[in-house]
Amino acid sequence: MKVLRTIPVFVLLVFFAFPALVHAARIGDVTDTDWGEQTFRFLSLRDAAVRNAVLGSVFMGVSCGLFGGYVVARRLALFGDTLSHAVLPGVALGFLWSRSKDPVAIFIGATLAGLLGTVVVAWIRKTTRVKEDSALGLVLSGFYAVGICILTVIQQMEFGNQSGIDKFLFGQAAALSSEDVSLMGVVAIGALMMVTLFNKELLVTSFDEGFARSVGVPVEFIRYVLLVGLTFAVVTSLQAVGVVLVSALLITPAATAYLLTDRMGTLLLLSALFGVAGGLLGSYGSFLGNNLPTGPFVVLACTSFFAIAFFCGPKHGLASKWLRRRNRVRQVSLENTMKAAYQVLEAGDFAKESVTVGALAARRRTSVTEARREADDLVNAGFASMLGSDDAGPRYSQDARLFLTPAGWERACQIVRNHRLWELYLTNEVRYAADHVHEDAEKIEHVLGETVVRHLERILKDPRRDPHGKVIPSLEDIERGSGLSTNPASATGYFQQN
Amino acid sequence: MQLLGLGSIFTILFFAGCDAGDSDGKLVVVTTTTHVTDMVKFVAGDRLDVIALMGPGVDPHLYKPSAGDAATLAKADLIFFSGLMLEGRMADVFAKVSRRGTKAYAVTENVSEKSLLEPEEFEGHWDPHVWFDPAIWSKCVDVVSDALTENDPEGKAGYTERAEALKAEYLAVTHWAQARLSGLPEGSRYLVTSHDAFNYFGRAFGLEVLAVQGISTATEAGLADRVAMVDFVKKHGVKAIFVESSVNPAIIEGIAKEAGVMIGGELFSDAMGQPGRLEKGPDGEQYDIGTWVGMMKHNVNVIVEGLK
Amino acid sequence: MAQLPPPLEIHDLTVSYDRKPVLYGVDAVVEAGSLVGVVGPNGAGKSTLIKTIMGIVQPNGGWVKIFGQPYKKAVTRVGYVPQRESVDWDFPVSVMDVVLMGRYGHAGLMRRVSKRDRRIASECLEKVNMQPFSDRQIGNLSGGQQQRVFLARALAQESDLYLMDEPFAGVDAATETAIVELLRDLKERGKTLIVVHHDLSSAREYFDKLMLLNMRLVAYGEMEETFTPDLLQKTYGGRLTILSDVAGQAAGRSEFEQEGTPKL
Amino acid sequence: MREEFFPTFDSVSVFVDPWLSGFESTFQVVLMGFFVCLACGVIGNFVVARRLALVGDAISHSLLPGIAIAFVFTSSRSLPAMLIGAAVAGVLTTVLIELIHRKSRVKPDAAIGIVFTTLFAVGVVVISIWLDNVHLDADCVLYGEIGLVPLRESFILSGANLGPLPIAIMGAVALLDILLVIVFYRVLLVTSFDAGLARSLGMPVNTTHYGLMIALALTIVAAFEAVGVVLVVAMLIFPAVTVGFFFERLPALLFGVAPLSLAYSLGGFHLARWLDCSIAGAMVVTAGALFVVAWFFGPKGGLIYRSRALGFLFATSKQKISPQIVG
Repeated sequence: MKVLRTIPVFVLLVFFAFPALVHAARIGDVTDTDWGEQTFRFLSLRDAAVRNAVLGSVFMGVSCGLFGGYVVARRLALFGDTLSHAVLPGVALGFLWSRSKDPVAIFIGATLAGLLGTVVVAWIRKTTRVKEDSALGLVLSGFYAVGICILTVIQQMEFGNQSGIDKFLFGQAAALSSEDVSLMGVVAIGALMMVTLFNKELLVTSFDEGFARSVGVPVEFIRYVLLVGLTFAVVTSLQAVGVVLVSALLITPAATAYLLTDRMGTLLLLSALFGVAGGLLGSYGSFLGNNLPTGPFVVLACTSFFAIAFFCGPKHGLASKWLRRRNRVRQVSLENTMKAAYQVLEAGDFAKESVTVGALAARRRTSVTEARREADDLVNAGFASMLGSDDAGPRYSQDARLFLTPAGWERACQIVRNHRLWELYLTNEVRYAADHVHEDAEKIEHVLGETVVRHLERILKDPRRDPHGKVIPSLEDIERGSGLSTNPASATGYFQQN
Repeated sequence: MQLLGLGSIFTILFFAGCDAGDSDGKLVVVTTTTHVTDMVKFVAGDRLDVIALMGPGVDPHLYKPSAGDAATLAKADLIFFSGLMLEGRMADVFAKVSRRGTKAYAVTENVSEKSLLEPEEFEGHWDPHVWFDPAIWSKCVDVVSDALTENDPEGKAGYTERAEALKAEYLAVTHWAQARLSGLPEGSRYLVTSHDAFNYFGRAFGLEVLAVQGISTATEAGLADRVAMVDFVKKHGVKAIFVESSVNPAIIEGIAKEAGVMIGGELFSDAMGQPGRLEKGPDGEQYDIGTWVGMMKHNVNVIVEGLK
Repeated sequence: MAQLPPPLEIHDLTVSYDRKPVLYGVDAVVEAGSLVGVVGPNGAGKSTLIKTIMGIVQPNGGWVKIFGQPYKKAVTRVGYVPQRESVDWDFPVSVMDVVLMGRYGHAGLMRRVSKRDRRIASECLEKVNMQPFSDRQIGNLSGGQQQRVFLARALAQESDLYLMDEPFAGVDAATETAIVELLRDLKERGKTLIVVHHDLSSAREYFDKLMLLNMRLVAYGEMEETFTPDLLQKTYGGRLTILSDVAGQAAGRSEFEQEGTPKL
Repeated sequence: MREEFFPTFDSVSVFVDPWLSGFESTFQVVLMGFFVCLACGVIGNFVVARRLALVGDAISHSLLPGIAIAFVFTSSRSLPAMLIGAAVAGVLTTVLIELIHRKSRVKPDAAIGIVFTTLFAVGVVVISIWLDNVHLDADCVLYGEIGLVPLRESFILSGANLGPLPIAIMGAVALLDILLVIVFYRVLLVTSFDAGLARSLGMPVNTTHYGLMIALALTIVAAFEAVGVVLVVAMLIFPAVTVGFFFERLPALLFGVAPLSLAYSLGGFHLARWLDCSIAGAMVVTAGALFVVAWFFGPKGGLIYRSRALGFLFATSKQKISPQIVG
């Protein structure tokens, strides 16, 4: 279970982060911080940096969350990562053109390179059978290599100020300025507008392009609206918060939402929500102590949401799936025990109303201990009561007597009925050989619903006996048990067939 | 040719042991960072050709050799590099260089460990930005002149003479800088920058150095650190803070804005400026920012002008 | 009196991928109210024909007209049922969402889906017996159910001409019967249906007309005229040895689909 | 100092000189390039088929916590420690990716994104908190550089100097990858293209998946150490995709990688000599150029072959109907 490691690491970090280690000159090493004080200060929004981080989280959460929904559904999840590499030649050329680290020239260069990369991805996808991820990879590594070549040329040229240009474009979350935040606000509004205006078109083109075309949706136009919007969102976020945070905000919240919902609308909403929450939680976390990098904390906050959904999501979560499976197994085992009890009773022509655990064990072909355990399970589930020793050892259990409660009797009858009806159906209607139908019925008896059973009854014209000549318990048989007292010591023979 | 009949791949691999070598017999000397280049060029004088791998403004962390650089290295006789892992993997390669005929020297190899700064938790991982401490940097000159002498005994007199001259010049700059910086009021001797390259500088000239980020370029600043820095700047009445040539200035700009102080200017940290470009100091003196001396003067002037 | 233009008119249509011709000189006019099965061996260009009609694939020569107009102009009059494998079934949409997509052509761009659209969509689901599943995510359906959803979507388009790409592929017997009933019903209401079909043995029962395709149009016409050993032999070439048997009796399984060139 | 961006092209100095006046180092660089392209290309075929094309880039980010934690344990930046840390992190990355996309409905590309951003964030946090006074990042402690290969330590076998050690290691890795592919050819083929069928044939699908991913991670880390990121990330994708324009069957795809690797390596080297730029970068640019050539002229799905008219500009993605590799 290596996947578990990410969570403990995160938890560990949160725990061990706070005793600040001491060394010289980093600001975080020479100041003391206190949880409570910092929390209050964060919530008071007194510092411009905190205000920027909070607003930035909200805006980026919204825009990346919305774009992320489509990006993840369209298998373009690594688009952010791709663009962050593909802008490098643009950055280098912007520097060459302005001959200085002029932010405007570099930003323009980066945007143009990003757009070109986007167009090339779309082109490769359109004209070849290369898959999305490979197309992204081609652009990522190809463009990046061009950038590296230009940089190695630049480093030989006489500028004297080219150091750090490959990192120059990339900001970090803690360095957000109010200009960055307003730019992010614009992008977030753009994303919201895009989603509301082209909601239907984006949905249908993402799901089924051929069909979209057939109903006259301008597929190409929609594709470029999405990709160009995305490019702009990624490049602006890149220069504000850096590569990894952009990739993470684009993917992780949307993937988390994808685990929780089956509807696109809900997915977009949840994704934006998780993005915002991750941003806020991460910023807050990194504000609590010294030397806690903000961007990575936001990433980890988003991942922890994902991990929770991955394990505990109600529908697709690992733990939920496991629980459901376990319940299922338990239920089948209970039903099999009840069926065995019924069959023992039936073998005795319903002369007795109780079953010994020994007989049950013989019927189920298990050990007495095992049968006793199963019988106890039945008792605990309220389907039976037991008369006999409390000692669960085999010697005492052998003769312990098990009485089905009315609920247990009803369920047992239903299961046997399902089983025999299905056998009859397979032999009469599907023309299976009578000796081949048992296996199949063993499985299906547990899952046949009310409607299917009614349907089978109609097809088979309310049969009384199964292919092996055994009586199929009817509704009356079920009712026979319902008026009973649960006192195991009372009358005898009331299950007797007439 | 040193070939034995081993696998055919390996046969081809080493088919060539016989490089033509340089015909004129002059030693080929290759240097890495701008600081080392400046030093080696001065000591070597006209006697040797010195080829620099990293041009002005090239950050040693991010330098990538071009095909030409690779060819230069392949025929190098002597390689001078900064050492202390400043050049990352490349320093590692140089330290183990095993090709026949190539010798590599870290200029910092004889610096005593005691004079180096190291983090408390991790011994032996010294701060590599030693050129900001003139005392240490002077010792490095000896490494260069000794190495040159060893490989070119005939030039010994010249090397020793120029090395002494260089050290004298370093000393002069040190005195000048101390005088300049001592003019700063006691309470305002804080050097606030984005990353942690100025520890030696602070130690040598009595400034308290504070950075938002650590030495490693992989770190990121935190929100709390940024706010704490703003508080610090306000509390101590720091007049100016400084950006560095090789780090994105956004965070320092943000802090300056919030704390209401000015950006004192751009400091040279891991690389120097373009050789031959002259800058005029506030006292009217002209210096070449492509040399160590000019770089120091630039930094000192920027700091003093900002903080006074 | 000017005659109404036919629902589908194909003239000298030629399409090629990678320089390999896939369709060559196909000429056909489909009259209103026809229920046409398109059959032919694998790689004969059946799907390509549908895609070319819809303008997804550009022809190298020839033209297609729908109700006398190019496809773009007649978009709302055409309903399309793509192959089931063509979409990502994990996509986060419900059955209802998919059927509502059929209304997009009518709703017009930028307009919201109306109550009426919803009602129509839910009626269409009713027709294919999928109403109880309308909130399910589409991945949680069986193959037959998925195909029914696609049919409901096509119904919701309220078109006059339907193009269906292998609607019977991988569906259960019940769905197959339901689809056939639906096709008949649509035909009764004067719609035109063109259905790509892979099983020659059932083609005879399901359709009124047959389009025999193998790169070229071998034959097109009423079932009696086209379902002949001669023409089938021509369509399937030498691949089918027991051809006369198949032509003779419509029942039984044909195995020739296993053979043939890789599907394009 | 350099003034012009494109130096004048002189065929003698670009093509002849490197082989005459520096044969040994030229040969070693080209051979190293060839080995890296070959190792990555062979394994890249499966990576591309499994829609994990960007796994190389993912690992380049996600090995940061590996080297950070290795440093915490060993207090050393020595190569073996860093390599072990990186290899562990690389394997962890690929295993987590497999786990997430198999155990949930999250697609492989999103799984890659989640895993690498998370691991990278963990790395940055570890370094920021504990190691911020040590100069530690993958660029400075792990990534090699192809141009420096001739200067690397020698591989000495029974007294004979067999040239730089990294070349020998990379050659061995390439050989090992090829051997693995040959030995497990059938299993890899079936599990990559039809996991359901593989399972029904009783093939160890899970083991194969994880085994392939581990081999992939180790190859990538070894190649990072030898030549750095740029070349490795690209070579996992370019050869496989480019060959796909010429062949459609897996054996042909695998064989096609070798000549391409040679072309990339030689072409890139000389391009770098001409432009005097990064050798690894130039090799990738060569690969990009060859990809564009294949894109236009490749007999299988190239634009020219696709349609005689210029219909390709209007054609759609629905056209790519045949599977990438017909198994």
